[in-house]
Amino acid sequence: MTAQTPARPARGWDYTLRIRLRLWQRALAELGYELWQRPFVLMGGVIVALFILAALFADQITIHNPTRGTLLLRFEPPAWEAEGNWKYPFGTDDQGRDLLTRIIYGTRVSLAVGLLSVAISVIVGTALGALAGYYRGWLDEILSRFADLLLAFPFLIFAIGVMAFLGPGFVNLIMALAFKGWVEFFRLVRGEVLAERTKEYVDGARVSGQSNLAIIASEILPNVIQSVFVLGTLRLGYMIIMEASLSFLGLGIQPPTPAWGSMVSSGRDYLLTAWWVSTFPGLAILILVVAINVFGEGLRDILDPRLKIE
Amino acid sequence: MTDTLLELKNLTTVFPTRRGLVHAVADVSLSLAHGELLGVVGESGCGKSVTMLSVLRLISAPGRIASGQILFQGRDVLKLSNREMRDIRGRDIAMVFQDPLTSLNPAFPVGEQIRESLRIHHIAHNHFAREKDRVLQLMTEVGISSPTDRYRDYPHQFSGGMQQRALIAIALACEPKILLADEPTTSLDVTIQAQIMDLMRRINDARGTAIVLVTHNLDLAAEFCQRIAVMYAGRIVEIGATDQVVESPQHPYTRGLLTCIPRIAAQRTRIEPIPGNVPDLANVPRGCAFADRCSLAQPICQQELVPFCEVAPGHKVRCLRVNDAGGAT
Amino acid sequence: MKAVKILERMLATIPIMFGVAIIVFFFIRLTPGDPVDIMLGRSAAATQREIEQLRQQFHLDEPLHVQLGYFLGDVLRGNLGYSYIRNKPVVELLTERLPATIEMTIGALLISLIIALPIGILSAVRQNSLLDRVSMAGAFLGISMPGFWLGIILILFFAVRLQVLPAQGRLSYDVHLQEITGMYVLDSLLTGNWRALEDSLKHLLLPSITLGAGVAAIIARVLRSSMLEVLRSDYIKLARAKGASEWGVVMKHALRNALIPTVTVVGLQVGVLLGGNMIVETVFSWPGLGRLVVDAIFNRDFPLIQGAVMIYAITFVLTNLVVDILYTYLNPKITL
Amino acid sequence: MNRIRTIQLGALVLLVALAACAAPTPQIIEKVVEKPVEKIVEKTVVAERTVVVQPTAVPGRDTLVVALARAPSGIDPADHSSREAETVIRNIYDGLVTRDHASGVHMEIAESVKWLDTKTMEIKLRKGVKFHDGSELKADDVIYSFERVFKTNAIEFPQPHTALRKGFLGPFGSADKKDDYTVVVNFTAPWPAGMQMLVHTQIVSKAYVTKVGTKGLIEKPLGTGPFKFVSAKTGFEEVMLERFADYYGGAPTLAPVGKACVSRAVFRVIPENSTRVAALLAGEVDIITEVPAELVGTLQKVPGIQVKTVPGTRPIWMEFNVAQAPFDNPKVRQALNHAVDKDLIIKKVYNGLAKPLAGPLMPANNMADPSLKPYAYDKAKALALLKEAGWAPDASGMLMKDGKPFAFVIDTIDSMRPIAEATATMLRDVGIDASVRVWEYNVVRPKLLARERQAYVGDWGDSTFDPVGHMEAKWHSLVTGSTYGRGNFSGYANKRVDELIKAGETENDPAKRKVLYYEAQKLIYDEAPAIFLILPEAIEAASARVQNWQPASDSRENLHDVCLK
Repeated sequence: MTAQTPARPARGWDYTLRIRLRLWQRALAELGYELWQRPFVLMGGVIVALFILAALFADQITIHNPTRGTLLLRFEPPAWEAEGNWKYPFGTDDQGRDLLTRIIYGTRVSLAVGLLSVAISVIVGTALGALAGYYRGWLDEILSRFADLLLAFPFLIFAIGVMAFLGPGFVNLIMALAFKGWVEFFRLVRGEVLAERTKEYVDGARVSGQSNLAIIASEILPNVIQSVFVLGTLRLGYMIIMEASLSFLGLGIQPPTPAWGSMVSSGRDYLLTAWWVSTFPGLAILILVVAINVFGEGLRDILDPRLKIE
Repeated sequence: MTDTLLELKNLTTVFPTRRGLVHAVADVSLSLAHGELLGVVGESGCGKSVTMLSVLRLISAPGRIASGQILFQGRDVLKLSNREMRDIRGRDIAMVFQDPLTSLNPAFPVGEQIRESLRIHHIAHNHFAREKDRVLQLMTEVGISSPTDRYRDYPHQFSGGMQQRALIAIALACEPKILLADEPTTSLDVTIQAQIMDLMRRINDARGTAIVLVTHNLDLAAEFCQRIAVMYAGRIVEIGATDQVVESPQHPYTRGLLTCIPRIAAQRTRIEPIPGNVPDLANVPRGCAFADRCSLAQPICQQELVPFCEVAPGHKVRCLRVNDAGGAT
Repeated sequence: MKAVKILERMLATIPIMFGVAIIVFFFIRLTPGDPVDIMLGRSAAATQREIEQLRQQFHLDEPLHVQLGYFLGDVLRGNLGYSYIRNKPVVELLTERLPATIEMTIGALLISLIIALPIGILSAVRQNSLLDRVSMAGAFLGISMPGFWLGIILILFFAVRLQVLPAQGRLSYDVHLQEITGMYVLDSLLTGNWRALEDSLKHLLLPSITLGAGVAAIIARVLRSSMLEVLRSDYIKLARAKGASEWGVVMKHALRNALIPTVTVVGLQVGVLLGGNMIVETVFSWPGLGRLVVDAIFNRDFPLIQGAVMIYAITFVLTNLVVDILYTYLNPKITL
Repeated sequence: MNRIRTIQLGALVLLVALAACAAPTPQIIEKVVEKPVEKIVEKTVVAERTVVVQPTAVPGRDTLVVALARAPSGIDPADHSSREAETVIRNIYDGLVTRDHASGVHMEIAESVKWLDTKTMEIKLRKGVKFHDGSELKADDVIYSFERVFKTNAIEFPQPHTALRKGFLGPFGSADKKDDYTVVVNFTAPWPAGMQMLVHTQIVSKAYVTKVGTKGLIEKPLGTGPFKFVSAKTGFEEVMLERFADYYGGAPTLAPVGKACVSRAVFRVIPENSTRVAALLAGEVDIITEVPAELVGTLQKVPGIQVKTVPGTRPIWMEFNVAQAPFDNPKVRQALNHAVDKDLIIKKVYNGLAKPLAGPLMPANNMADPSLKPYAYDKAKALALLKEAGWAPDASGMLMKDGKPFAFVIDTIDSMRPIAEATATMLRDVGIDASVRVWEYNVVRPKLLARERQAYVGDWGDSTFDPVGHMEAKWHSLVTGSTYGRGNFSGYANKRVDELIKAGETENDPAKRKVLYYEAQKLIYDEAPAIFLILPEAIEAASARVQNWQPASDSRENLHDVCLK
C-alpha cells in the first residue's frame, strides 16, 4: 500500500480542486437553467435574496430608527389608510416606531437565527453522521440512540423546554434550535455514508492509503453535500417559524430588538384597534417562509428528487 | 375478414411535451380475428404498449387519441361513453401488464384483486361465495397451487412467476374475448417464461381467446403467434403471417431485429446489430423513420412517408427498397 | 403473530421513555446559576425551610448521578415533583389538564383530516386544475399562518359577528356534564347527554380549526404528492383496465396506498399540534396543558415545566406507536 | 397572501360596521372619584345611563358571568396571593368589615369594632349570621380564622406552612372570646392601619375547616358571603356560585342590603385580552376585567356595552439603583423626573385613563400628601440639573461626563413594557441612552434586591389605602428576613424615612400619623429614588344588561348588588 503513496502527488490537490471547481461551475450553470425553467421557484429564490439583502443593508435602506420612536406618532396607520402617511408606509407601532423599519431590521434576527441554527445543525449533524456512518460500531450506536431520543420530543416543545431553563437571548435561542436540529442532518448523512462507504471508489481510496478521515472528507462528503444543502434550505424556513414561535411566547429575542415573533405578539393586544402592528410582521414571516419553502422544494426537485417529503 | 374481432384504423395517439407533440402511435391499422394470436414487436418506446393502452382508452392525460378508429365487434370504442367503455374493459378486452410486481396493488390480497374483476362486472351477481369459488378456480387454472391458502396472501408474498399468473387470472376472470399481453414475460426468468407462454397458449386453445402479445422479442413472437406486426417509431413497418415475417423479412429493421438475436435454428451469415438510436419521437423525420440507421437508405427515403407495399398476400411492408432488401437475405 | 410484534413494539417504547426522562432531568442543569434561587425569587420572604425543601426535592447537594437516580425513581413512582406556583403535585396538575389538551389535539387532527383528505385527493386527481393550484397555494399559507391571528379572526367572525359559535371555553356554564374522562365530547357520549355533546362540539370547533389549519395544509400536500405518485403506478392502470370506475380507482386503489406515507406524516404532525396548543389554548381560554406550561414558563416553575415536557413527549411517543401499528395494517409489507 | 388581506379587510369592515351602528352614543364612561376616608364617600358620576341595545339576550338568563384575566391562585381566604382570588373569595366569604368602592370601611359581619386602647380591639359580632351550611357564625369562628392566618404553619395542606396573608394582621398577638358574639384582639404594638387591613381577612367556619381540612376548604369553600360555592373547574378556570338564600344582607351601611340579586354568578378565566373583549361582544360573558386602555374607545362605540373605570391601586414607578453612579446623585434623579412627560404617556399609552403620581403614595391613599405636585415635565430644567451633576451634551446631543456617555438599561416586566419603552424614549430625548429589557418578575426580582441592576419600571399594590403594606415594603431600607424593604428595588435607605415609617405604623392619632407620613413622603419626593410615573385606572366593561355594577379599586369585585336586566 505504501507503494501507492508516491503516485498521489501527481494528481495534486490543486488539480483535484480545479476539476471540482469546473464540475461545480457546470452544475451551477445547469442549476441556473433549471431554475429559469421554473418561474415560481425562481421567484421564491429572488424573494429570499431580497430579504437577505434587506437584512444586510438594513442601515442603508431605512430612514427611521428601529428601536426609537415617539409617543406622538403612536399607531400611525399604514400609508394607504385614511390618515396614513407615506413616511411610515406600514404605519407605526405602540411606541411610534416605523413598522417597516422594524420589519426590515427584524429580518436580521430571523435570518441570523435561522441561518446560524441551520449552520450549526448542518456542521454537527454532518460531522457526527459521517463518523457514525463510516465507523459504525459503538459510536454509531450511541449517537443513533441519542438521535432517536431527541426525535421523541416535538420540536417546539423541546425548544420551549430548553429555553425555559436557559433563559431568553440570541445565543441561547440558536443553541436551543440547533440542539435538536442536528438530528435530521445526522440521520441523512449517516444513511448516505452507510450507502456510499461500500462503493468501489471508497475501497479504491482506502487501498491507495488515504486515512479514514481524509476519505470521509474528500471522497464521501462531496457526494452527500447536495442532499444536505437541499435539506438545509428546507429546514431554514422551519427554524424561522420556530424562532418566531419562541419569540411570540416571550422566550426568544428580547425587545426592543425587533424580532418578528415578538412584534406579532406585542401587537396582538392592538389587533382590534391597530391591526397593522401585528399583521405586517406576521405577513413578513409568512412571505419569507413560503418563499424559502417554494425555493427549497424547487431545489430538491432539481437536485435531489429522492428527498421527497420528509 | 368477416371474422374480425378488433380492428384499428389509422390510429394516432399523441402526447404533448415541452419539446413538441410526440406521435407515440402514428397511423396504425391492425386487425385481430377471433381466437387469433397476434404479435406486436418492436424496441421499447416504439409505441406498441401505447397502441394497446389506446385500445382500452387508457392513455393518461395529457396524452390523447388524435385520430383513427378502434372497432371492437364493429363498434367504434372511441365513440363510447365512459360507462360503456368501462364495461368493455376487463370483460371483453383484458390486459396483462409487463411488470407483475408493480401491476398488482400492494395493499390488497391477491385473491381479492382477482375477485374485484368479477365484482366490477357483476359476473357472479356480487355473491361473495360464488365469486370466491370462481377466483379459486381461476387460480388453479393459471397454476397457482393451493389457492385456498394463497387467497389472502399479498402480492409481495408471491414469486414473480406467481404474480404474473395472478395477473393473468385477473385478466381471465371475466372470460374476455381479447387478451392484450404487454411483455408478459420480460421480467421473468427463462423457465418461468416458458411456463407462462404455455399457459397463454392453453388459454387460447381452451377458450378461443384472441391474444395480442406485445414484445420486443421477435423470437418469442415467432414461436407463439400466428401473425406478427413490427413497429418502429410509432408506425407499423412490416406485418404478415409469422412465417412470412420471420422467414422472409422485408424491412431492414425486421431483419435487424432478427439478427440481433443469435439463433441456433437458422444459421445467419453475419450478426449485424442495428447501428444508431431510435429517433426522437417529437421530431420524427418526414420520410422513413428508420432511414438514419438503415444501411440501404437513399436520399429518397428521407423525403416522403413510405407507403405500405404488399409483397405477398397479407404481408405488407413500408420500405422503398423492398426488392433490394430482399436480396440481402 | 402480529399481536406479538405489536407488543414488542410497545415494549420498545419503554427505553425511549426512560431516555426522555433523562433528557428532561438534564434540563435543570441548563439553568444559569442556582435553580432554587431563581425559583424562590418570587417570594422574597423565602424561608430557609422552603429553600431546604426545594434543595431536597432536587437533591441538589448530591452528586449528579445520585440526583439522576432519585429523579428516575421519582418518575417511576409517578412523582414529578411539586409545583410552587399552583401549590399542587405536578402529576395532579398535568392529569387534570391533559384530557382538555388531548381533546383539542384530536379535534384538530380530525378537522385537519376532514379538510386535507378531500383537498389532497381532488387536487391530485385534477392535477394542475384551478382547484389544485388554489388549494396548494392555500396550503402554503396555511403552514405559515400565525395561529393566534387566525384564532382571533375566527372568533371575531363566528362568535362576535355571526354569534353561531362560542369564543372561548369548553362548555357553557349552564350545561351540566358529569365528567368521566375529562374529554367533554366523549363524556357527553358516554352519559348520553346530547345537549352537552352539541355544546362541547361547538366549543371545540374554532380552536380545532385554528390549530388544525396548518397541519391540514401539510397533510394535504403530502397526500397530494403521494396520490400523484400512486396514480402513475401500474396497478392503477390495471385497475382501470379491469373496468373499475374512476371513484373506485381513486378511493380504493390509489387512496389506500397513498395513505401509507401520509400516515407517517400525520404522526409527526401530532408533535406540531401539541406545540401549537400553547398558543391556541391561550387564545380560546382552553384550560389545557399548553396554558399551564406557558404560565409555568413565566413563573419559572421548573418541576412543572419538566413534567409537562415529559408528558408531551410521552404523548407524542405513544401517538407514534399508534401510528406505527396503524401503518402495519395499511401496509401489508411491513410487519413492524 | 390575498386571502390574508381579504380576511384582514373583512375583520376591519366588521369593526367599522360595529362602530358605525353606535355613532350617536355619547360618552358612557363613569368615573368614581374617592376622597379621603374621613370625609363622606361620594360618587361623582360623569354620565349616567344612556339608552343602549342589548348585545345578545339569552332569554330567562339569571346568571352573571364575569371574565377574569387570570386564574385565582387558590381560594383559601387565609392563603392566597392574587387579586383574582380576592375577587372570588370576596363573594363567597364576608369579613368582619368591608370597604366600599372607594376606601371607606363599613361594618359587615361585625356589628362594631372598637379600639379599647391602642393595642386592643373589641369586635362585636352580628347575631344570626349564617354560614352556607346553615350553622351560625360565632366568636370561635372569628378567633379560628385569625389564628389560621397568623399562626406559624397553621395551614397543613399541602405541606404545613404559614398563611400568605399573615402580613395583613400586623402585630397580632392573640384573640380572646369574651362571649359568643364578642372577640377581643390583642396586638403587640399599636396598629392604626388595623381597620383597613381587617377588610382583607375573611371568616371561615371552625367546625367546617376542622372537619374537612384545608384541602376540603379549597375544594369546597364555605363562608357567610352572598354567594355559596357550587363548583369549580380545573385550576379555578371556572368557578360557579349561587345565591345564598339565608344571607344576612351584608353591610347595613352599604345599599342595597339583602340577598344577592342574581341567582348565579360564574367567574371564568379568559387570559387573552382580545378574546375577553370578543366574549363580551358575543354576549358570552357579562362583565370583563382588565380591559386594555386602547380598547376603551372601540368598546364605547359598541351599542349594548358599558365601560367603567375607577382609579386603580397599583402605582407605577421607575426605580433607580441609588447605590450606583450616576443615580447616586439626587440631582440626576430629579432631572430624570423632570425629563419624562407623564401627561403624554397618560394620553397616548393609557388613553387618558391614568393619573400622574406625586411621590411614593397614590393620591387615594389616606395618608397621601395633597400638597405634593407631580414633577413637572421640563426639559430645560432637567438638562440644567444634569449639567450641575456634570453631564453635558456632546455634538450629537448625547450626554457625556468624563468622556463617557449616559447609558443604562431599564428592566421591566412584560405588562409594563409599553410604559417602560415610552419612558426610555423620553430619556433619549434629553440625551440619555436608555434601553429596555423585559424580564419575568420572578427572575428579575432577586437581581433587583441584590442591587445588580440599574433601573426598574414596575408597580406595587396599594389596595389597603393605608401606607402600611406599602411604605415599609417599597421605601424602607431592606431588612433581610422581614417585611421591611421587601419591595425596595431602588436600594433607597434614609434613616429618617425608616424612622418615620416605623413610627407611622404604630401611631394611633390620625393627625399625628399624617405629620409623620407627610414628612416621609416629602423626603422621598425630594430625594427621588424613582421617577414617580403614573397610577393607571382599572377599566372594566359590561353588557348593558348588567345593572348596579361598579368596578372596585381594590379589585374586590362585589357581585352582591349587581342585577341583570
